[in-house]
Amino acid sequence: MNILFYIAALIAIMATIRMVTGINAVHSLLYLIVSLLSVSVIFFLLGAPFIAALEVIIYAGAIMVLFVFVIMMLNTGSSGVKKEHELLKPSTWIGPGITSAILFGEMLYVLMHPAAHPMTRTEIQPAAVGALLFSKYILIVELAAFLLAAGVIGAYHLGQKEKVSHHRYLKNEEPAT
Amino acid sequence: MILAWIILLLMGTGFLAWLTSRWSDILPRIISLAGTLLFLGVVLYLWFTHSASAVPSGNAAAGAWIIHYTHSWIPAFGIHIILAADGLSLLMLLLTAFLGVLSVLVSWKEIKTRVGFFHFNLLFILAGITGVFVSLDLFLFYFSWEVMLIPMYFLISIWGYENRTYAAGKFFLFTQASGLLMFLSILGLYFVHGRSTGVYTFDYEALKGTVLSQPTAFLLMLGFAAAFLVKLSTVPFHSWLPDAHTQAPTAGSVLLAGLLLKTGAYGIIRFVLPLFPQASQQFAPAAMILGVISILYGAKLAYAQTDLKRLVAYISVSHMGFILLGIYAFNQIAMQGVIMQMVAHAISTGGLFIIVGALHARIQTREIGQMGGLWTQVPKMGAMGLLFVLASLGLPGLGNFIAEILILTGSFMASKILTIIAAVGFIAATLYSLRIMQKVFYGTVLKKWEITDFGFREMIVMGSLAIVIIWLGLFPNSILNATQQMVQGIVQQVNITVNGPQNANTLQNASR
Amino acid sequence: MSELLWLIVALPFAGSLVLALAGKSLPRLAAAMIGVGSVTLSAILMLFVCLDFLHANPAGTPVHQMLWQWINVSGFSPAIAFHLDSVSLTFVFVITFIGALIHLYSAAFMWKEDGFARFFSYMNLFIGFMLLLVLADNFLLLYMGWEGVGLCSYLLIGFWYKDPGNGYAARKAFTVTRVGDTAMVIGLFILFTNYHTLNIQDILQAAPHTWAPGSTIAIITAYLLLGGAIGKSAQVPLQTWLPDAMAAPSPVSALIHAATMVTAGVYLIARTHVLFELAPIVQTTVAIIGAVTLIVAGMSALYQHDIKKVLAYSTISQIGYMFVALGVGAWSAALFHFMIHAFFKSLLFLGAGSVIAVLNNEHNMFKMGGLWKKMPVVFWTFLIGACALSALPLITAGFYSKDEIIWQAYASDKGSIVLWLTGLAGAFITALYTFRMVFLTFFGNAKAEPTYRPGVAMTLPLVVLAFLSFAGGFIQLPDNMGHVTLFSQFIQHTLPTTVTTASGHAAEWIAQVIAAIVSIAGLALAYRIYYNKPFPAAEPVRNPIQRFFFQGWDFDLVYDKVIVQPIVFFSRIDKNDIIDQFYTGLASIAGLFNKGLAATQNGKLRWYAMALGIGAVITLTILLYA
Amino acid sequence: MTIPMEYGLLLAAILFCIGLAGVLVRRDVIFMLMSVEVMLNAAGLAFIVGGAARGSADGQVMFIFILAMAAAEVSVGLALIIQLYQKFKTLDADSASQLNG
Repeated sequence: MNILFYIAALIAIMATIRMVTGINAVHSLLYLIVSLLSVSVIFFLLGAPFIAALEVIIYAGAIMVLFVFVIMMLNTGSSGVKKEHELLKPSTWIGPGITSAILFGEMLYVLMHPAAHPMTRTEIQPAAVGALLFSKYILIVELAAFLLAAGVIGAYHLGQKEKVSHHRYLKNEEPAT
Repeated sequence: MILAWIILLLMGTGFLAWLTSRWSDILPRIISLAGTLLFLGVVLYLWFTHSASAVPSGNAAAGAWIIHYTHSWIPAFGIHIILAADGLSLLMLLLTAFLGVLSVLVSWKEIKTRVGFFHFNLLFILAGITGVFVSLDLFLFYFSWEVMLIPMYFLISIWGYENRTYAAGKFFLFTQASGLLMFLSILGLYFVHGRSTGVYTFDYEALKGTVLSQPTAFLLMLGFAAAFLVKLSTVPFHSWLPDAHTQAPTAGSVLLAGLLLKTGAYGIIRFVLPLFPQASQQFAPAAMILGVISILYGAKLAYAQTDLKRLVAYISVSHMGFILLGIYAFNQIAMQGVIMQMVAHAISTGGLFIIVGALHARIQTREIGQMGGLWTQVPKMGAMGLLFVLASLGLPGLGNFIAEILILTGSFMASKILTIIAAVGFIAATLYSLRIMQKVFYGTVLKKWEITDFGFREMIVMGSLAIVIIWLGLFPNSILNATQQMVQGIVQQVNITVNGPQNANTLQNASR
Repeated sequence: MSELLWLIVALPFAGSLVLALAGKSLPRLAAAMIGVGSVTLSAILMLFVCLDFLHANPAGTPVHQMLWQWINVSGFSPAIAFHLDSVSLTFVFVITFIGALIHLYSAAFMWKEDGFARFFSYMNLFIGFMLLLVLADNFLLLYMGWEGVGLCSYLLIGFWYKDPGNGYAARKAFTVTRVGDTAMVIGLFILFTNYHTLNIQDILQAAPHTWAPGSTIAIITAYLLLGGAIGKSAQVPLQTWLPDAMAAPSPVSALIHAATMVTAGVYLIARTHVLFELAPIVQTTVAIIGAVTLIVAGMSALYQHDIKKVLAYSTISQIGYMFVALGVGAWSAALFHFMIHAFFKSLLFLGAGSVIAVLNNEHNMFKMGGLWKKMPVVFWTFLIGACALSALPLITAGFYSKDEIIWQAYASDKGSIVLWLTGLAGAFITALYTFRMVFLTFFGNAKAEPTYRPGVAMTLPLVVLAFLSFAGGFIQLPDNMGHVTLFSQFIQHTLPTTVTTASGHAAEWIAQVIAAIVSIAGLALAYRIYYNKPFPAAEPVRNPIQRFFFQGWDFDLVYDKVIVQPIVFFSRIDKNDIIDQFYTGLASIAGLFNKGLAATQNGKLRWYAMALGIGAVITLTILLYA
Repeated sequence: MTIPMEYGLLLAAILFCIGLAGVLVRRDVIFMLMSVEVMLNAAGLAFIVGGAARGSADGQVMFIFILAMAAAEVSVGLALIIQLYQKFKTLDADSASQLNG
C-alpha cells in the first residue's frame, strides 16, 4: 500500500511542475487535474474517502470546468502562447525560484527535526465529519455559506457587461481612443 | 457670563454667515460686519466700565480678575469652562474686535468665491482667539488654541495666493506639532498636580501653586515655550511665518500678524511665567538671546526680500524678537513695553499688510521690482504706506516707538550687552523700512499701472488704523494704566519666587 | 504769555496736519497761507514769549510747562513737557524766525511745483519737531523731536521722489543719522538706569554728585551722546550724508541743512554740557572732531562745482567751528556762531536757490557768471552773506562770532595753539572757497541768461537775513572792542562762562589782526585765481588728489566698500533663509521616504505576491532561529 | 508499516512551493489562478495529513472549508479575469497596474 502513496505523490509533483511550466493553458489545466486526482488518491490512502470523493467531484470536476469555460471563452490563441514563452526566461523565475526554494528548505528543516509520527489508517466516516461540521464548526459553516453567497453575487456582478450609467455625477468619461 | 456670550456670538454669526451665503454674497458680509461690530461694541463697553477698576492700586494680589465665570464641562477629568479677563485680556479682546471688524472690511471686495464659508472661518478664528485670551482652564485653553488653527488653515489654503497649499501645510505642521508639545506639558502638569494633591484639575489658579522639582519644571516649561515660541515665530522656528503671511489673503495676514502671533506672547506672559517662575528664570538668558537673534536676523531677511508681502512678514519676525527680549527681562518697564508692542505691531503690520493686499489687488503682483513711483498715482496709499513704514521703523510719536523704547530700557537693566546689540535693530529697521518707500512709492515709474487710489471703504480702514497708531504714540498711558496691575503682579511673582521677597523688593525699588 | 508756549509748537503741527489731510483739495494760495501762516504766527508768538521771558525774569529762570503725562511705567515717566531757558529760547528764536522767512521764500520758490501742499506740510512738520527738540524737558521727548526732524529731512530730501537718486540721498541721510541716534539711545538707557529719570534738568543737577569727573561711565555716556550729535550735525566721520542731502529743494537746504537741524548736535552738547564737563577726554574729542571736520569739509568745498555742494561742505565746516567752541568750553561762543551762521548760511542757500531757479535748475557754478548786474538784490545780499561767512573784519557778524571761537580755541583753559592754528587755516580756506563761489557765480562772462527775476516774496527774506548777517554781530563784541556781552550774558543764565587762561587785550588784539589778515588773504587769493578768468564750463579732468577732495576725502567709497557692500552681499546670499532650508530639508527627506515607499506600490500583482513570499520566508526564518 | 506523517507534509510543502513559484513567475492571470489552486490544495493536503496522524475528523472539516473558499475564490477570480480581459485585451497581470502609488 505504501508504494501507492509514493507513486501518487510522484505523479502529483510531476504534474504540478508541468502545469506551472506549461505554455498552453488547456494543457496546463489538464496537468492540474492530474495532480488533483493523484492527491485525491493520497486522501483515500490516508483514510479520508469522503474528502477524496469531494476532491474529485468539486475540485477536479466543477472548478476545473469553470477554468475550461473561461479559457475557451477568452480564446487567447497562439499570440498569448508566444508571449508567455518569452517571459519564461531565467531572469523572470530566478527570484521566485530562490524564494520558493528557501521556503521549502525551511519547511523541510522543520519537518525533519522531530521524530517520525506514524499515520493511522483508520477510516474516518463521512458521518463523523458531518457531525463535527454541524456541531462544533456550525458557525464557520454559516460563514462559509455567506462566503459562497458573496462569491456568487460577486461573480454575477463582475461578469456582466459594463452598463452606461445615467447618474449625473457618475457619468463616465468618453472612452479614450 | 458675558465672555461666554461673546464667543457664542462669534460662532453663531459664523454659522449664520455660512447659511445665508446660499442666497446672496452680500448677506454674509453684512452679517459678519454686524457681528464683529457688536463684538467691538461689547468689548468697548467692558473696557470703559472696567478699566476704571484696573487703576493701579498698589496691591497686585487682590482682585486680579475683572470678570470671572466658571461652568462645569467634563467634571470627571476636572475640566471646567473658566473664562476670566483682566486688563491684559481685555486689551487683547479689544484688539481682536478691532482687527476683526477691519478684516471683514478688507475682505469686502477681495474675496469673491465661497464668501459664506470664508466668513464662517474668519469668525471662528476670532472666536478661537477670544477663547485663548480669556480661558483660564488649561484644557479649554488648548481647545481654543486648536480652534483658531484649523479655520486659519482653510483660510490660507482656499483663499490664498499661488503657493497656498504649501504655505497652509507648513503653517499647520509647525503650529500643530508645537501645540502637541504644549498639550503634553499640560497633561504632565495635570498629573503631577493630581499626584501630589489628589485633586485632578486643569484650573489655572490651582495649577499655579504646583510644587515641581526643578528638572520637571524645566521640561514642562519647555513644552509650553515650544508652542509659544513657534507662534511668536522666534528664530529658528520662524520659517512658517513668511510663507503663511505671504500666501494668506489680506484678512488672513492681518489676523495672523495682528492676533495669532500675539497669542504666543500672551501665552508666555499668562502661563509660562506664573506657572514656572524658576524655570523661566533659568530659561531667560537663552530666550533673550533668541529674541536678539530674531530682531537682527528677521531684519536682515526683510532687507533681502523682493516680495513685498514677504518683506513685511519678516518685519514681524524682527518685531516679535523685541517681545521675547522684553518678556524675559522680568521687569515692569520691559513687560509694559511688550504689551505695547503687541498692540502697536498688530496695528502697524496690519496696516502694511492691508496696503500690500490693496496693491496686489490692483496690479496683481507683489514683486518690488515691478513697482516704483506709485506715489503719483496713489498719493493716499503712499501717505498711509509712509505712516506705517515709519511706525515699523520705530519713529517717536507712533506706537511702536513707545513699545521698543520701553522694552529696551527694561532689558537694559537685565542685560546691557544684549540690549546694545538689539538697539542695532533700529538701524536695520531703517534700512528695510525705507527700502519699501524707495522701491514702491518713490523712484521712476517702471510700469504704467492704471490704478485707483484708496476708496472710501479702504480709507475708513486705514484711517482708523492711523488714528490708533498715533494715539498709541502720544497717549500710551491709556493702555499702560489698564495693564499696570496685571504686569506688576506677574513681575513681582516671578521675582519673589526666585529671589525671595527681600530681593524682589530691592529689585522693584531699583527699577523705580 | 509764557503759558502760550505750547501754542508755538502746536501751530506748525496743526498746519502740517491740515495740509496733509486737505492739501489736495486746497487751492495753492490757501495752502501757502496755512503753511506760511502757521509758522509766522509761531514766530510772532515767540516774540511775545521772548519779551515776556526777558522782562518777567531778568535772572533767566527757566519756564516749565507740562502738557500731559506721556508714559508712566514703574518710574519710567517722561512727560510731554517743555522747558524754556535762554539756550532753548535762542534756538526757538532762530527756528521760528528764520523758519517763517524761509517759508515765505518757499511759497514763491515752490509755486509751480507739484505737491505744493505736501511740501508745506513737511516743512511745518519739521518746524514742529525742531521746536519739540529744543523745548523738550526730558530726553525722550528730545529724542522724539530728534527723530522727527530726521524724518522731515528724509521726506524733504526725497521731495522730488521721481528721481531715484533723490530717494537714495534721502535714505542715506536718514540711515547715517540713525547710526548716531542709536548710539544716543543707548546713552539714554545708561542715563535712565543710573538716574531713574530722563528729565534733563534733574540729570544735570544730579550728575556731578553721582559721577566722579573722568569716571568711565561718564565717559561712555558722553561718547554715546556725542555719537548722536555728530550724526545729526554731519561731523567726521558721519558727515557723508549732508552733501548728498543737497538733492532737496533749496529752501529746505537753507532751513534744515544749514540753519536748524544740523545744529541740533550743537544744541545737544550744549544742553548736556554737565556730562561733557564730567568727561574731559570726550570734550577734547569734541574739539578735535570739530577741528578735523572744519579742515576736511573746507578742503572739499574748494573743489566743488555744484554751488549747493560748496555751501553744504561749508556748513559742515562751520559746524566744525561750533564743535571746536564746545570742545574748549566756549559755550556762548558756540551758540553765538550758531545763530549768526543760521542767518548768513540760510541767506546764502536762499540766494543760491534763486540763482539756480532763474537759470533753469543749473547747479554748476562754472556755467554761471556775470549775474551781478542782472540780479542786483540777490547779488548784494549774497555778497553780504559771503562776507559774513568769510568773516571779513569789523563789518560782518561772522567776524565777531568766528573770531570769538578762534580766540577761545587758544585762550580757553582747554584750548591749545594747535586748535587755534587749525581755526586760522579753516578761516583762510573759508574765505577762499566763498569768494571762489562769488566770483564764479556773479562775475566774469555771462554764460546763461536768467529766465525771470525773483519776486518780492523771494527777495524780502534775503534782505532781512542780509541785515541780520550784518547787524547781528553787534550784540556781542569782544572785550577789546566795545565789550558788548548781551548774548553771552543771556546764555550764561544757563551755561557756564568760559574759563580763559590767556588774558590781556594785547594778545587778543594780535590774534584778531592775524585772523583778519588770514580772511582777507583768502579773499585776495580767490580774486587772483577766479576773478574774471575764463573757465571751461565742462567738468575738468581731475587728478587723483583733486578727485580725492572732490569726493569728500573718499569717505563714501570706504563706507561703501567696508560697510554697505558686505551688508548687501550678506543679505543677498542668504535671501532664502538658511534656517528655512533646514526645514525644507526635513520635508524633502520625508518626501524621499514617501517616494521610496510609493515605488513599492507599483500595482503589479506578482510584485505584491513576491513581497508576501519574502515576508513569509523572513517570518519563518525569524521563528526558526530566534 | 505506515507512512510517517512527515512524508505527507513534505508532499504538501513541495506542492505548495511549486504553486508559489507558479504564482510568482507566471504573468498570465489564468496560470496564476491555477497556481493558487495548487497552493490551496496543498494546504488542504496538510490538514488531511495532520488529521490522519491524530485520527480526528477536524482535518477533514477544515478541508471542506478550504474547498468552499476555493470555490468562491475561483468564481470571483474568473469573473475578474473576464473583466480584465475586456478592459485591457490581455491576460498579462503586469499590464493591470493602475493601482501603483
